[in-house]
Amino acid sequence: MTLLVEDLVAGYGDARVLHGVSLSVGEGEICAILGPNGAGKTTLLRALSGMVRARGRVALGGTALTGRSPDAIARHGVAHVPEGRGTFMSLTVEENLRLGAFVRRGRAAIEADLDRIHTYFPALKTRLKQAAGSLSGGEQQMLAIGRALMLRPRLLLLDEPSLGLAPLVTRELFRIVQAINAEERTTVVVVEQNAHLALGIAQQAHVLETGRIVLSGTAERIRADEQVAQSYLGYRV
Amino acid sequence: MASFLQQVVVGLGAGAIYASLALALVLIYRFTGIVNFAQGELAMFSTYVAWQCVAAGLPFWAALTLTLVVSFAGGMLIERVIIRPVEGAPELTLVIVTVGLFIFVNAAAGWIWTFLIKDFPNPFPDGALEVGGVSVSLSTLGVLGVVAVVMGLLYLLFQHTKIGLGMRAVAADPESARLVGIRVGWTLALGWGLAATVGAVSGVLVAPLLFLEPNMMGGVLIYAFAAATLGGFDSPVGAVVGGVIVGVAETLAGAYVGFVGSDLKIGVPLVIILGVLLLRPQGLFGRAVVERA
Amino acid sequence: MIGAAARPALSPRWRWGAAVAVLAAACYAPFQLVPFHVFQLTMVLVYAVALLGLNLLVGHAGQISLGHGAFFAVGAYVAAILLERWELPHLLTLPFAAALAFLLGLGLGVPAIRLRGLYLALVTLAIAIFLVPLLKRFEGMTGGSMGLTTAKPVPPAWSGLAEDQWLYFLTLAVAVAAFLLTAGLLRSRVGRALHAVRDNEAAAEVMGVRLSFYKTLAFAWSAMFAGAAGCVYTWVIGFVSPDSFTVNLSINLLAGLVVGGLGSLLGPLLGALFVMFVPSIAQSVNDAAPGVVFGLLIVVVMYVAPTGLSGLAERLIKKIPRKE
Amino acid sequence: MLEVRDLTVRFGGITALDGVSFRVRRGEMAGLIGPNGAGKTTLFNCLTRRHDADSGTIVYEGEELTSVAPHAIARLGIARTFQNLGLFPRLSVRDNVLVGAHHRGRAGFLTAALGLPGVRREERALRADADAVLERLDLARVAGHPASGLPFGTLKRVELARALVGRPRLLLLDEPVNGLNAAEVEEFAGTLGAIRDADDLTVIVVEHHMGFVMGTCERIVCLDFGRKIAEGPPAEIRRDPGVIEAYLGTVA
Amino acid sequence: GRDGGTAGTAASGKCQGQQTTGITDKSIKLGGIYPLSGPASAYGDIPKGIKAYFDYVNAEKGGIGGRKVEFVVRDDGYQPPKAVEEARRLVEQEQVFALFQTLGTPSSTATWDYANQRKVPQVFVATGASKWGTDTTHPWTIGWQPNYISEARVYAQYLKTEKPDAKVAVLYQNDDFGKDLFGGFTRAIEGTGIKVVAEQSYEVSDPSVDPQMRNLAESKADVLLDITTPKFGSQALAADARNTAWNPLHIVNNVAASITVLKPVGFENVQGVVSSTYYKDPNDPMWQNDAEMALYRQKMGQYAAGADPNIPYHAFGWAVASSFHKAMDAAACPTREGLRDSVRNLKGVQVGMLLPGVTMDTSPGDGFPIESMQLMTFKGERWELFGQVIDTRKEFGPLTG
Ligand SMILES: Nc1ncnc2c1ncn2[C@@H]1O[C@H](COP(=O)(O)OP(=O)(O)OP(=O)(O)O)[C@@H](O)[C@H]1O
Ligand SMILES: Nc1ncnc2c1ncn2[C@@H]1O[C@H](COP(=O)(O)OP(=O)(O)OP(=O)(O)O)[C@@H](O)[C@H]1O
Ligand SMILES: [Mg+2]
Ligand SMILES: [Mg+2]
Repeated sequence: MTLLVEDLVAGYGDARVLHGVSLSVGEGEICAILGPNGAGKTTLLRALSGMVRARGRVALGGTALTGRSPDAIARHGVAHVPEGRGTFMSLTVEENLRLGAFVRRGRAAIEADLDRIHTYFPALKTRLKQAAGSLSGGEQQMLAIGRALMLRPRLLLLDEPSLGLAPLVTRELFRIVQAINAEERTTVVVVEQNAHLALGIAQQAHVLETGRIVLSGTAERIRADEQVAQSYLGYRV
Repeated sequence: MASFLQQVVVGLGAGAIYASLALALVLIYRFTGIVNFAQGELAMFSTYVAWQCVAAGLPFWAALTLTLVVSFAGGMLIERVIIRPVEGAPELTLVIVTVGLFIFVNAAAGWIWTFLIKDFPNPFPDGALEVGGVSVSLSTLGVLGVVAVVMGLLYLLFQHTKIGLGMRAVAADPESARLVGIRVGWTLALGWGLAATVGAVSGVLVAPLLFLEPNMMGGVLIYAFAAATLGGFDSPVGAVVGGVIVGVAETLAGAYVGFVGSDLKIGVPLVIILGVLLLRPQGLFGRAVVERA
Repeated sequence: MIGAAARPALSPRWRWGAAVAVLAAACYAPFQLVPFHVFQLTMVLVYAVALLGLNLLVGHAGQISLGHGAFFAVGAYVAAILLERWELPHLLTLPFAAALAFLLGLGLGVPAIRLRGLYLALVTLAIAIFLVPLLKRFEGMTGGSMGLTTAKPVPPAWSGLAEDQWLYFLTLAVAVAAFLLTAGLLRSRVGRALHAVRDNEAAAEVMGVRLSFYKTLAFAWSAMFAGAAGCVYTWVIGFVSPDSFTVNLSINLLAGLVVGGLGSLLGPLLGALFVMFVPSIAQSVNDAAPGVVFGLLIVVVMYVAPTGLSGLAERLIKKIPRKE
Repeated sequence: MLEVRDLTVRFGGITALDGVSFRVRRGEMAGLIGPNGAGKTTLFNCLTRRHDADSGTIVYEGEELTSVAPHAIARLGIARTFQNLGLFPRLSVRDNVLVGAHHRGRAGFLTAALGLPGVRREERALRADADAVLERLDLARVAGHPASGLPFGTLKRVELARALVGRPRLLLLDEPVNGLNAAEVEEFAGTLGAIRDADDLTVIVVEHHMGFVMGTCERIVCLDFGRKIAEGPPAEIRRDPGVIEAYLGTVA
Repeated sequence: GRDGGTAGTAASGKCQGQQTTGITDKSIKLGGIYPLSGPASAYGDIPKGIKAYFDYVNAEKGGIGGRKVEFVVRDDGYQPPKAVEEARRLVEQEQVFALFQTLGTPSSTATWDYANQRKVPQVFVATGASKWGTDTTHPWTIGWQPNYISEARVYAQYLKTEKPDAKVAVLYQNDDFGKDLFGGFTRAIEGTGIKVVAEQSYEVSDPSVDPQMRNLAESKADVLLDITTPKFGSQALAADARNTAWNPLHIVNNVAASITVLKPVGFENVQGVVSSTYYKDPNDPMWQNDAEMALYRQKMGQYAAGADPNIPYHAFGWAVASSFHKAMDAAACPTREGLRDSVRNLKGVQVGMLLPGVTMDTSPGDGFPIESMQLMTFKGERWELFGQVIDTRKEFGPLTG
C-alpha cells in the first residue's frame, strides 16, 4: 500500500523535532532513511505509527492515519519495530510473539506464522517459555522483529533493526525483509545505520538532518552521493 | 481437638471473605498494574445498589444480576471519567487517585444511605453442617464455594484467553501494547469493570455476615491486602491461599497464643508476610520479575 | 531546543533569593497573624517536616512507605513519655525522638533491601496498622487508649513571645534545619546515589553504590524526620493517643506528598498546606458530607497536576517570559 | 591483568557460559565476539558481579573477583557500559556521569547533610572531573538535560562518559557503536583510542560491528553457545572457519 | 485579624466583668466539633438533630431567652489534632460563646486544656468517659450522657440480684470507651460471686467480631457483656443467635442498644437481650404517643428535611440541645461564667427526650449531669423497661477519680 507523508511536523512538548517532512513510498517499495545521530529518524517513525503527536498528513493506501491512536494504526496494518524494542519483559517469548498477532483472526494462519518466525530466528524457538526480559540483547531484537512480522503488516516500520544482531543474522534479516516485501508486497520504511545493507534492498532513500529531508532519490543515486558515501558507507579502518 | 478444628473453620470463613476482595485486587492489578485502594469501597457501594434493588421489591437473584451489571458499567465509567485523565501519570499518582476515590465513595454512601446498619439477605440457607463435633455453617461453605469459582474463572481468564494476554501486556507496557494494536483504554476500562463486578460479588458475600454500612469493607480491605501480598499480587490462586492463611493464622493466634490475644492478633499475618516475603519477595504464587543489566 | 528543556524553572540565584524571601516572610508572619493562624502555620510546618522525610524516601530513593505515620507516632510518643514521665525539658526530647525513629527506620530498612515497590508499601502499611493496638497494649508506658497529655513549652522571658509564637519559632527552626539537611543530602554524592537507586538499581550498583546501605539509611533518615515531626507535634498539640495515629495518618501523609509533588524541594511544603487546609475547604463546600468533596479534590488536583502541585508551579513559572 | 578460568554460568536449563577461559594483558584492547546469546553480556555480568558463576574463577590484578561484593567492583577500577543502556533516566546527563564517580567520593549521609567543607571540596573536584569528561566526549551541550529524551547515540556516549569518570583501569564496553553511522563509528574509534592511550586503559569490547572490532582490537575472543571457539589476532579470527561458520558468514 | 469582632453586650450588675464573647441580647453563638468525614462519620448525625432543635427554637420560641442560636459545626474527622485546630478556629475566629459538644474522648481530651486555659465553656461533651466528671482541674468542661462506669455499675447491680454467681464473658472495643466500661464493671463486681471468665477485645478496624465471639463461646459463660458500637453490636448479636450451643444472657451496652442495631439481626434473634437507657429511641413503638417524640418528629421533618428522624443520633442531638436550652435558661448570668456555673448546678432538670424519671443533676462536687438509667429487655419488637430508674449516684455513691 502506498504511504504518503506530507509536511509532517512533530516533536516532544515544546521542542519541535521534525520540521515538515514529505515523502511517498509506493506499494511494495522499500524506503531507507539515513541520517546522523539525533536527526529525528526515530521521531519520524514514531509519528507514522502514532506514538508521537504530529501535524501534517499521513495516509496509507488512501486512508488518513494522522491523529489516530497507535492501536488504531496498528489495526490498520502498520507494524513498528521501535527503538528500544518495546519487549514485554515479564511475558514469555511466545506470549510476546502472539501479542504481535493480537489484532488478527484465524488461528491456523497465526500458528503457521509462529512456525515461520521460528524458522527465521531459530534462536527464539528454544526460548519460547522463557521470560522475554531474560533474553540477550540480540535475541530481544529478533523477538521485536518477529513480533512485528506476526501482524502480517501492510506497512512495516523498522527502526535500526540490525541493532545488536550478529553479522550473519543481520544479513539474514535483510534477506527476510526483502523476501516478505517481494512476496506480500509489504511496504517497508527502514531506518538503518548499516547503509550498505539498507541501500542494498531499498528502492528509494532519504537523508534526514535536523528534522528535514536534505537528500532524496533512488537507492543507487544516494549510494553514489559523495557526502553519503563519506558519512554512511565510508568507514574502513 | 474439635475445638481446634472449630477455630480452623472459623479462620477459613474469615479467610474466604478476605480472599473474595483480594481476588478483585488481584484482578485490577493484573489489568492496570496498580493497587486500588477504592476496591473495597466500590464493593460496598455495589452492595448498597443490590440492597436498594431488594428494598424496591426485586427478587434477590434478579437484584444480584442487576447489581453485577451496574457494577460492571460503573467500574468502566470510573475508569473513563476518573482514571483516564491521569493515565500515564506516575504510578503513585494513580494510587493516590484511588485513595481519593476511596474517600469519595465512602462519604457518598453515607450521604445517600446514612450510616444506619442494614441487613442484607443471605443467599445461602441458614444452618450448619456438623462433622465430628465441628460445625461448619452453610454460609461459610457457600462463600468458600463462590470464592473458589471466581478464582477458577479468573485463572482461566488470565491464562487461557486472548483478552487475558492482552491485559497482561497492557499492565506490563502500555505503550508497546498500543503498538501491537491493543485498545489500551478499553482494556483498562474492562479491567475496572470486571474488578468492580468481582468486588460486588465480594460485597454481597460479606454483607450478610458483617452487616451493610458504609465502613463495611474498610477492615476487609486491610486483610485483603495482606492476603494478596502474601499470595503474590498477580495470582488469583495466591489471593485465595493467602486469604486462607491469613484468616486461619490470625484466628488461631488470637485463640491460643496467650500474649497475642485478640488485640494483637493482626500482628500475626504481618509476621507471616514478612517471613514469606523475605524468602520470596514476589509472594507465594507471584511471578518473579527477571531483570537483566 | 535541548537548552529549553534543560532550563530549570528558576536559576540557582533566583532559588536562593526566593528561599530567603520565604524565610523572611515566615519570621515576620507570626507577628502579623492572629494566634489561630499562627497555630495553623505551625501545624503546616510540622507536617512539612514529616513530608520532607517521606519525600527523601519515596521521592528520592524511590521506595514507597505507607507506614510513615508509625514513625511520626513513635516520635510523638517518645516526646510525650519523656515530658510526662521523666519531665524532660521540651527541647531535650527532640534528639531522643529523632534517634529512636532513626533506629526503628534502620530496622525496617532491612526488609526494604529485599522487597520492592508494592510489597514494601504493603508491609509498611501493615506495620502502621499494628502500631495502634501495640500502643494500647503497653498502657503503663503509653497511657493506653486514653493517651497522654503533656504540657506546652513555655516561652522564655527574654524572647517576649506568646506561647503560640514561641512554638511557631521552635517548629520553624526544626523545619529549616530539616530542609537544610535534606537539601545538603540531595546536593551531594549521597543524593545522587539515592536517585540512581531509584532510577536503575543494577546500574547504580555497578557504579559502586551499595544498595543495602543506601536503602536502609534512606529509610532511617526518612524515619528520623518523621520522628522529629512527631516530637514537635506533641509540643504543639500537647496530647497523644493511639487514635491520633491510625493508618489514615500514614495514607494522608503519602497523599499529601504526592499531591505536593514527589522528589521536589517545594513538594513537602505544598503537600503540608494541602493536608492542613483542604479538609476545611471541603467542609465549606459541602458540610453534609465533606468527604465527598475532599475525595473529589484529591482526584481533581491529580488530574490538573499529575506530577503534583510543585510540578504545576514549576510549569507556571516557566510560562513567565524571561530574557535569556 | 585479568584471567578468567573455566567460567560456567547456568540459568535453569540454559548454560550461558560453559567453561570459558582467557586472559587479558594490561593495556590491551581485547574484542569479544560471538553470535547472539553466546554469553558475552553474561561474561561481563560475571566480571561486574551481576551474576554468580556456577564454577570457575576470575582473577583481576591478583584478586579473586567471585568473592567481591557487587558494589565493590567499581572501587577495584572496573567500569562498564550496558548493551541496552543502563542510565538513570530522570537524572541530568551531568548527574548520570557523576554517579560514575560515586566510588571516588567519601561523603556520607551525615557529613553531606551537614554540608561540611570537606564534602563541598570533594564535590567541586568531582564536578570538575565530570565536566572535563563531558567536554572530551562532546556532551557539554546536553549536560543539564535529563537522560530520557536524548537520541540513542548520545546516550551511548553518556554511558561511556559515566564509565570513564570513575577512572577505571579495566573498561568493559558492551556494543558501544550500536546505532552509530559509519562516520560516527570512525570518530568513536578515534576517541576511544585517544582515551585509552591517555589513561592507560585496558579495554574489553563486545561488538557486532566487524569493521570496528577488527580495526581496533589487538586480540579477539569468539564465543559460541557459551564456549570459546576461537582466540587470536583479528586477521586470524577473520579466517577461522569456526568463526565464519557460527558468526561471520561467508562474505565477511 | 478578627479579634474582638463580635464583642457581646457588656454584662452588668452581678455579672460585671464576666466574659460575654459570642453572646448578645439577641444572639448566642455556639460551636460544635464532630467527625463529619472519615470512618466515624456516623456521629455526624448528632449535630443535625441539634440544628433542628435550635432552628425550631429560633423560629418558634424566639430563641433561647430571646437569643437566636447560631450553631457552627466543624469537622475533625475524629482526629485529635484536627479537633484542636477546629476548637481554636471556633474560639478565636468564630468567637463562639461556648464549645457545645466535642465528640469522642480523644478529641475532647485534646481540646480541654485549651478550652480551660481560655476559660471557654466546653459543655456536654459527647463521650461517656468518667474523667469529665471526676477531674477537678478543668472546671469549664463537663459531660452529659451517663458515664460508662456508671452504666457498668447498672449491669453489675442487675446481675447481683438476678444472677449472683454469674460467669461473665466480656466483648469490648479496645479503646477508651470499651476500657472504661469494662473497667467499671470489673470494679463493680469486686467482692461478689460474679466472675469474668473470658474477655475478648476488638479494634474498630477489625472486619468482624466473629472470631472473638467464637472464643467467648468456649468459656461457656452464662452472661455475655457486649460492650460494642453499633455495627459490632449487630455482629455480636447475630453471632450469639447463630450459635445455638451457647445461650448466655446477652447484655448489650447502651451505645449499641438502639433498635436500629437490633433490627438487622432479626427481632426473633434478640429476644430477651438486656440493656439500659436514658433517652428515648425514636424507633421504639413505646414512644409512639409520647408528646416530645411527636414534637421531635414533626420539627425534624420541618427543619431537617431529608434527615431520617429514626436515626437515634438525631434524637440524641435533640435531647442534648434541649438540655443546653434548659441549662442556659437556668444560668444566672448570660456569660461564659454563667454557663459554667449553671451546668454545674443543675437540680432535677427534666428534659423531654430523656426517659421519664431521668433528670439532670449536678453540684460543685458532682460533674455528671445524667447518672440515672433504666434497665430494659427486648420483647417482641420493642424494648420493655423494667424496674425503677436507677440513680447510680444513690445506689453506688459518688464516682471519684
Ligand atoms: N522522549 C523525548 N523527549 C524529548 N525529546 C526527545 C525525546 N525523544 C527524542 N527527543 C529529541 O528529538 C531529537 C531527535 O531524536 P530522535 O530519537 O528522533 O533521533 P534519531 O535520528 O533517531 O537519532 P539516533 O540515531 O541516535 O537514534 C533529539 O534531539 C532528541 O533530543
Ligand atoms: N536470567 C536468565 N534466565 C534465563 N536465561 C538467561 C538469563 N540471562 C541470560 N540468559 C540466556 O543466556 C544466554 C546468553 O545471554 P547473553 O546476554 O550473555 O548473550 P550475548 O552473547 O550478550 O548476546 P547478544 O549478542 O545478543 O547480546 C542467552 O541465550 C539468554 O537467553
Ligand atoms: Mg533513533
Ligand atoms: Mg549481549
